[in-house]
Amino acid sequence: MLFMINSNKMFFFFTLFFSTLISISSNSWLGCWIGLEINLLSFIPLITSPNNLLNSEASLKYFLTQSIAPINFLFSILLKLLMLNFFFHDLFSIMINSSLLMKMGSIPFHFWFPNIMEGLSWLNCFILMTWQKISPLILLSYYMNINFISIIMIFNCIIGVIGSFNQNSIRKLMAFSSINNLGWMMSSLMISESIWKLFFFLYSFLIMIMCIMSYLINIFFINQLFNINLNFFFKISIMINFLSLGGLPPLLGFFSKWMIINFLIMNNMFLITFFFIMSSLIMIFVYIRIIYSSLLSYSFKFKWFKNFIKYNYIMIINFFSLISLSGMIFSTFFFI
Amino acid sequence: MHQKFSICFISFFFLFFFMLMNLFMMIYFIISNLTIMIEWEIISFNSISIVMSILLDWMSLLFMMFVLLISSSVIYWKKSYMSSEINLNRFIILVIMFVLSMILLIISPNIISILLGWDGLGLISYCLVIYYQNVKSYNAGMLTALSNRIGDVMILMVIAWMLNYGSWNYIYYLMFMKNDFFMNVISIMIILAAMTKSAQIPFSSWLPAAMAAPTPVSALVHSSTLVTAGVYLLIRFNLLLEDMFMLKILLLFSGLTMMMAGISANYEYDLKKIIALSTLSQLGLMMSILSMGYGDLAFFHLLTHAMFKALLFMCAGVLIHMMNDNQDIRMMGGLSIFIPVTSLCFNISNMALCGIPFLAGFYSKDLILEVTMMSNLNMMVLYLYYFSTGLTMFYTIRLMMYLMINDFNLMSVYNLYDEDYIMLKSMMILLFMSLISGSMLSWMIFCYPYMIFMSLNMKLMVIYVSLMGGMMGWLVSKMNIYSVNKFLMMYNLNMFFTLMWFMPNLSVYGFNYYILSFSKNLYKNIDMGWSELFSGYGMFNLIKNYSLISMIYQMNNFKIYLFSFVFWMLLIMLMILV
Amino acid sequence: MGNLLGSFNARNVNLNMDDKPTFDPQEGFSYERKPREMIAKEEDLISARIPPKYRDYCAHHLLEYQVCRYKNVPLMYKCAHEKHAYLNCEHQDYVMRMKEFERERRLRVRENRLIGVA
Amino acid sequence: MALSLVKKAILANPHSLRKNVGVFCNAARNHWNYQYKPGPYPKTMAERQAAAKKYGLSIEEYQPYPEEMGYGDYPKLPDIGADSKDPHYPYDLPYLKRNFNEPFHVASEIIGEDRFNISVKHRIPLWQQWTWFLGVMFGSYMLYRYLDDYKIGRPVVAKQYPQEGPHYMFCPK
Repeated sequence: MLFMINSNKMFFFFTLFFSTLISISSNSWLGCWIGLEINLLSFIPLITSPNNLLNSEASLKYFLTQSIAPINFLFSILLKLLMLNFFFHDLFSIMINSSLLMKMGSIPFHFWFPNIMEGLSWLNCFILMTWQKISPLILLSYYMNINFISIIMIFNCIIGVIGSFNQNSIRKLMAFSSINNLGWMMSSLMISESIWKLFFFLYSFLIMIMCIMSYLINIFFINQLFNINLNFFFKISIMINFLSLGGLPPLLGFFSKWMIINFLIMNNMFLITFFFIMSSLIMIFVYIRIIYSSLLSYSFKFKWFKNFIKYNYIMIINFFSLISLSGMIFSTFFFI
Repeated sequence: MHQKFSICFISFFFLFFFMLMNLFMMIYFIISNLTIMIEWEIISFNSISIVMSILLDWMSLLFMMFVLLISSSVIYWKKSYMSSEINLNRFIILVIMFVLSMILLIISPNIISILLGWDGLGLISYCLVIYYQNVKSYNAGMLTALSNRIGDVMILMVIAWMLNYGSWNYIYYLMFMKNDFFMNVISIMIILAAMTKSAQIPFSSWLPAAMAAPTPVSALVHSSTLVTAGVYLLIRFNLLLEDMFMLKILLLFSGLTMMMAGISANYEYDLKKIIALSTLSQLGLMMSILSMGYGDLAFFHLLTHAMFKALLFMCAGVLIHMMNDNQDIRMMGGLSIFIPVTSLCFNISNMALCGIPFLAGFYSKDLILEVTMMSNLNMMVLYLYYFSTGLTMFYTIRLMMYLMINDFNLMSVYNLYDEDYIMLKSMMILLFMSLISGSMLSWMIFCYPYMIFMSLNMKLMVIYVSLMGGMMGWLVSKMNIYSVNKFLMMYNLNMFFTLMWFMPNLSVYGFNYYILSFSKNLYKNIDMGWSELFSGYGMFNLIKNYSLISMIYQMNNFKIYLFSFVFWMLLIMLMILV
Repeated sequence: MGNLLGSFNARNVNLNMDDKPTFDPQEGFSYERKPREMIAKEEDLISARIPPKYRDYCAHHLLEYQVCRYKNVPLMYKCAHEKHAYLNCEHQDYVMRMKEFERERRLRVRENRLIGVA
Repeated sequence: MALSLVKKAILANPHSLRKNVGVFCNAARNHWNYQYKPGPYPKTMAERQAAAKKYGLSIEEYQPYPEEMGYGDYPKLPDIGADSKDPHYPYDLPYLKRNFNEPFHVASEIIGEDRFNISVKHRIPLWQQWTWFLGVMFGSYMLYRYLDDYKIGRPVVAKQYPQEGPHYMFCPK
C-alpha cells in the first residue's frame, strides 16, 4: 500500500474523493462539471508512475477520453441553457447521457475502458471500477432518458458478457464484467437510488475482494493461475467470491441481483430482466473458467514453489469470504 | 471381545433398562388411559409451523418396549455371533441407530419426524444389508434401498400435500379432515408408502433379498423394526382410512402377498429365505386384518410375531454358525439330537408361528382368523386367509422335518455344539417371551375384549387347514430327487411360484431393461447429439465467435473511437438544430 | 357347512349382515315383547371413557371389567370372571341379533308371498 | 519411472509415505495409463495380427471397433455381462470374473456384476413374466370384484345400541 506513504498521493486521493462529492452534491450542472474535471485531474497523478510505460500510456488515454467527455457535457448543458425548448428534451437528454456514458465507460463508448484497465495496477483498477463511476451514475440519475438508457442497459449486459468470454487477461475480464454490472446498476438507478446504493456497495465490496486477492498473489492473466500453488483457503476464497460476483444463489452477489430482478419484474420490465439473467448466466461461466484454472487444474502446478501470503492477509480474505457467504442470511431476511 | 464390559454388553444393558422403563410406563398408561403429547415448535412462518412432537400412549410405549427388548437381546446375542468381526463397533452403532430411528418413527405423530425415522430406517437398512461387502449384498442392498425409496418419496409428497393444512401433525386431521380431497390423496400415498416398507405385493422382492444382511440384523429388521414400520404407520392412520376404496385394494393385495409368500416358502431351500418369506406372509396377514379395520388386532399380531420371529432368526443364526456358514436346509438334519436347546427354541418359535395353542402366535392369529370369520366377508379374502394359514403349517412342518428329522448331510466331520451360553441366554429371554407374550398381551391390551361366537365347524376350520397343511408338509419333506422331475411337467407355473410370482425379476429386469434402453437412446440422440450441438458445444462456439467479432471492434484506433464519439454528439446536435 | 354360508341364505330377500330390521318390532308376535333395558348409566360410561362403540346393553359388565382391571394391575387374569360375564352377555346379545335376523328374513319371505312376488 | 520416484520418496522421508500415498498412486497411475493407451487403428493384416497379439487374442476373435469411434486398435469383445459369466470357473480374479491379462470390455464399468446384465437370458421371456404376474393380479382383482356382490356374513342384524330406540327381547313382558 504505497500510497499511504506518498504524501502527493494522499493529497490526490483527497481531491479524488471530494471532487466526486462536489459533483454529486452541487445543485447546478456547472458545479457537476467542475467536480468531474477535478476528479479527472486528481486521478491521473494517481495512475501515472515513472517506472512503468504502460501506466503512462494508460494515464494519457484516460486524460484524452475523460477530457472529451466533460467537454461535451459542458457543451450540451450550455446548449440546453441557451435553447430552452422542451420539444428537444429527449435529444438533450441523450446528449448529456452520452457524455456521461463516455465518462463512466459504458456501451457504446466503452472502448477506452478495457484498454486503460490493462495498464493499471490492481488498486487503481479497483478505484476505476468503483469510485470513478459514482459521479457519472448519480448525474445520469438526475437527467435520464429512460428509453435510451434501457437499450444501453441491455447492450451493456450483452457486450460485457461477450467481451469477457474469450479473455485471458483478468484485468480486461474484470473491466468487461464491470461493464456488465453497469447495466445492472443503471437499471437499479432507474428504480430507486437506495437500491442502487445497496447494489453499488455490494458490488464494490466484491470487486474489492477480487482486486485485493489478485494484488496479493500478483496475478494478471488466467494462465498464471495454472502455475501457481495456492493455499487451500485462498482457493476456496477465490471460488466463493467469484461465484458470489457472478451471482450464484446463496451468496451475497446474488442477493443484490435478486433485489433488482424482483423490482424489475414488479415494474413489468420482463425483457430487460431476461437479458440480465441470461447474461449473468454466461458471466458465471466466465468466472468458472477462472476458478477452474485456479482450483481444479492439477497438471502444471509447481510442487516445489509455494506462494507465501502473510497470515493476516489470509485472515482478511477469509473474513471476506465469510461475508460473501453471509448473503444467505441477508437474502433470508430480505423478503420475509 | 472377551473382556467383561464389551460394547455389546453395555448396549444390551442400556437398551434393557430402557425397555423396563417403557414396560412400567406402558402399564401405567394403559390402565389410566393416558396419552401424553409433547410439542416443541422449531420454526413458524407464514401460518406454517414446523414442530417436533412426541406422542406417548400405550401403543407407542408398548411397541417401543418390544423393539427394545428384541434389540437388547439381539445385541447381547451378537457378542457371540459377531465375535470375530473386526468392525464390531461400527456394526453396533449402526444397529443402535437403526433402533433409534425406529423409535423416532414410533413416537412421532408428525409426518416430518416420521419421515426422519422412515428415511433413517431406509438408509441404515441399506448400510446393514451391504455390511458384508460383496457384489451380492450390494445388489440386495440396492434393491432394498430403491424399493424403500418409493415409500420415502410418497411420504415426502405427503409432506408437500399437508402443507395445505399448515401443520404436519397428521394425528389432528385424521377425523377432522376425513372427507377432504387432499386427505384422500394423502391416505393413498400413505398406503403406498406402507406397502413398500412392509413389502406388500408389487414391492415384495426386496424382503427376501435383504437376507444378505448379517443374521442379527435380519432378526431385528424382519421381526420388529423395518418391515413393521409400514404396518404401524397404517395403524396410526387407521381412523382416516376406514371406508376407503384403496383399503379394499390393500386387503386384496395383502391377502395375495400372504398366499404368494406362503407358496414360495414351500419351494425354497435357503433357511433364512424360508423365514423371510414366512415374515412376508405374516406381514400380509397383519396388513389385511388392518385393512378390514381391526388395527388393534394387527398391532397384537405384530407384537407377538416380533417375538417369535426374532427368536426364529436367532436360532437360524446359531444353525448357520454351526453349519460352517451353510444355509441350505438339505444339508441340515437330525439337529434335535445334537443341539437340543437350540432345537427347542427353534421348534417353539416355529410352532408359535403356525399358531399351536397357548404359544404366542395362537392368541393373535386365532383371534384374527375368528374375527375375520365373524365379519361380513368377501369369499376371496376368506379363501386367502385360510389357505395361507394352511400354507404356514405346510412350510413350517416341512422346515422342521428337514431340520429335525432328516439325516445330517453336510460333512462327515462336523462340530455341532450347544454350549454357546451367550447366545443361549439371550435366546432364553425371547423364548420366555414367545411362550407368554401372547397370553400376557391378550389380557393386557384388550380393554374391550372381542366376543367370538360361531359354530363348531367354523371354529375347527383353522384346525382342518392346519392339519392338512401339516400333512402336506410332511409329504413334501419326503420328496426325493426323482420327484423333482414332476416339476418339469408344469415348468412355467412352478417357476412362477418359486420366483415369488416373478417379482424379483420384474422389479429388476422388468423395469430396468426398458428404462435403460430408453436412456441409452436419450444419451445417444440428445446428450451426445442434438443437445451437444445446440446447447453445450454450439452455444460455446456461438458466443466465442461473437466475442472474436467484438474483439475486432475493440482493437480499433483510439483516434477513430474519439472521433466517433464526437461525431455522435454532433449528429444529435444537428438533429436539435435542424 | 350351512353355518358357514350364514347370511348367504337370506340373499333371496336381499338381506345382508348388519342390516337394520325394517318391520315393526311387534309384528308377528301374539304377545307384547319385553323391552331391553340399559343398566349402565350414561354418566358412568362417559366418566369411564368407554368409546361409543362399546356402549351397548352389556356396558355394565364392561364397566365392572374395567374397574377390576384397574384394581388388579398388572395381574389382569384375576379379572377372568368379569370378562367371562361380559362376554356371556355379549353372546346373549349376539344370539338376540341372530334371532332378529331370522325374524326379519321370515317376515320378508311372508311379505313376498302375500304380495305374490315369489 | 514411477517406481523410482516412489522409492526415492520413501527413502527420503518414510513417515510421509502415508500422507502422500495419494500422490504416489496418482503418479503411478498416470504412468500406466500412458502405456496402456491403444495404438492406432490397424489397417493391414500384419497390423491386425500385431494388435491381436498385443491383446492376447487370436486373429480370428480379434476385431477392432470401427475407426471413427476412436477406440484405435482396442478389440471389440463380445457383450457379456459379468453376471452371465460362469460363476464356477476358477478365475484369477474371481471378484471381477476375469483372468490375468485378459482385456477389459470397453464398457466394463457398466456391465459389471453390480450393474445391468446386458446379455441376460431369461428362461421365461420377460413379456411372459409380465403377463403371468399382471394376469394373476388382474384376474384375482376381477374375482374379488365379482365376489364382492356375494359376501357371506353371519346372520345377524346391526348391533343394538340403547340410544337407537327401544329394542325388544323374545319373551313376553
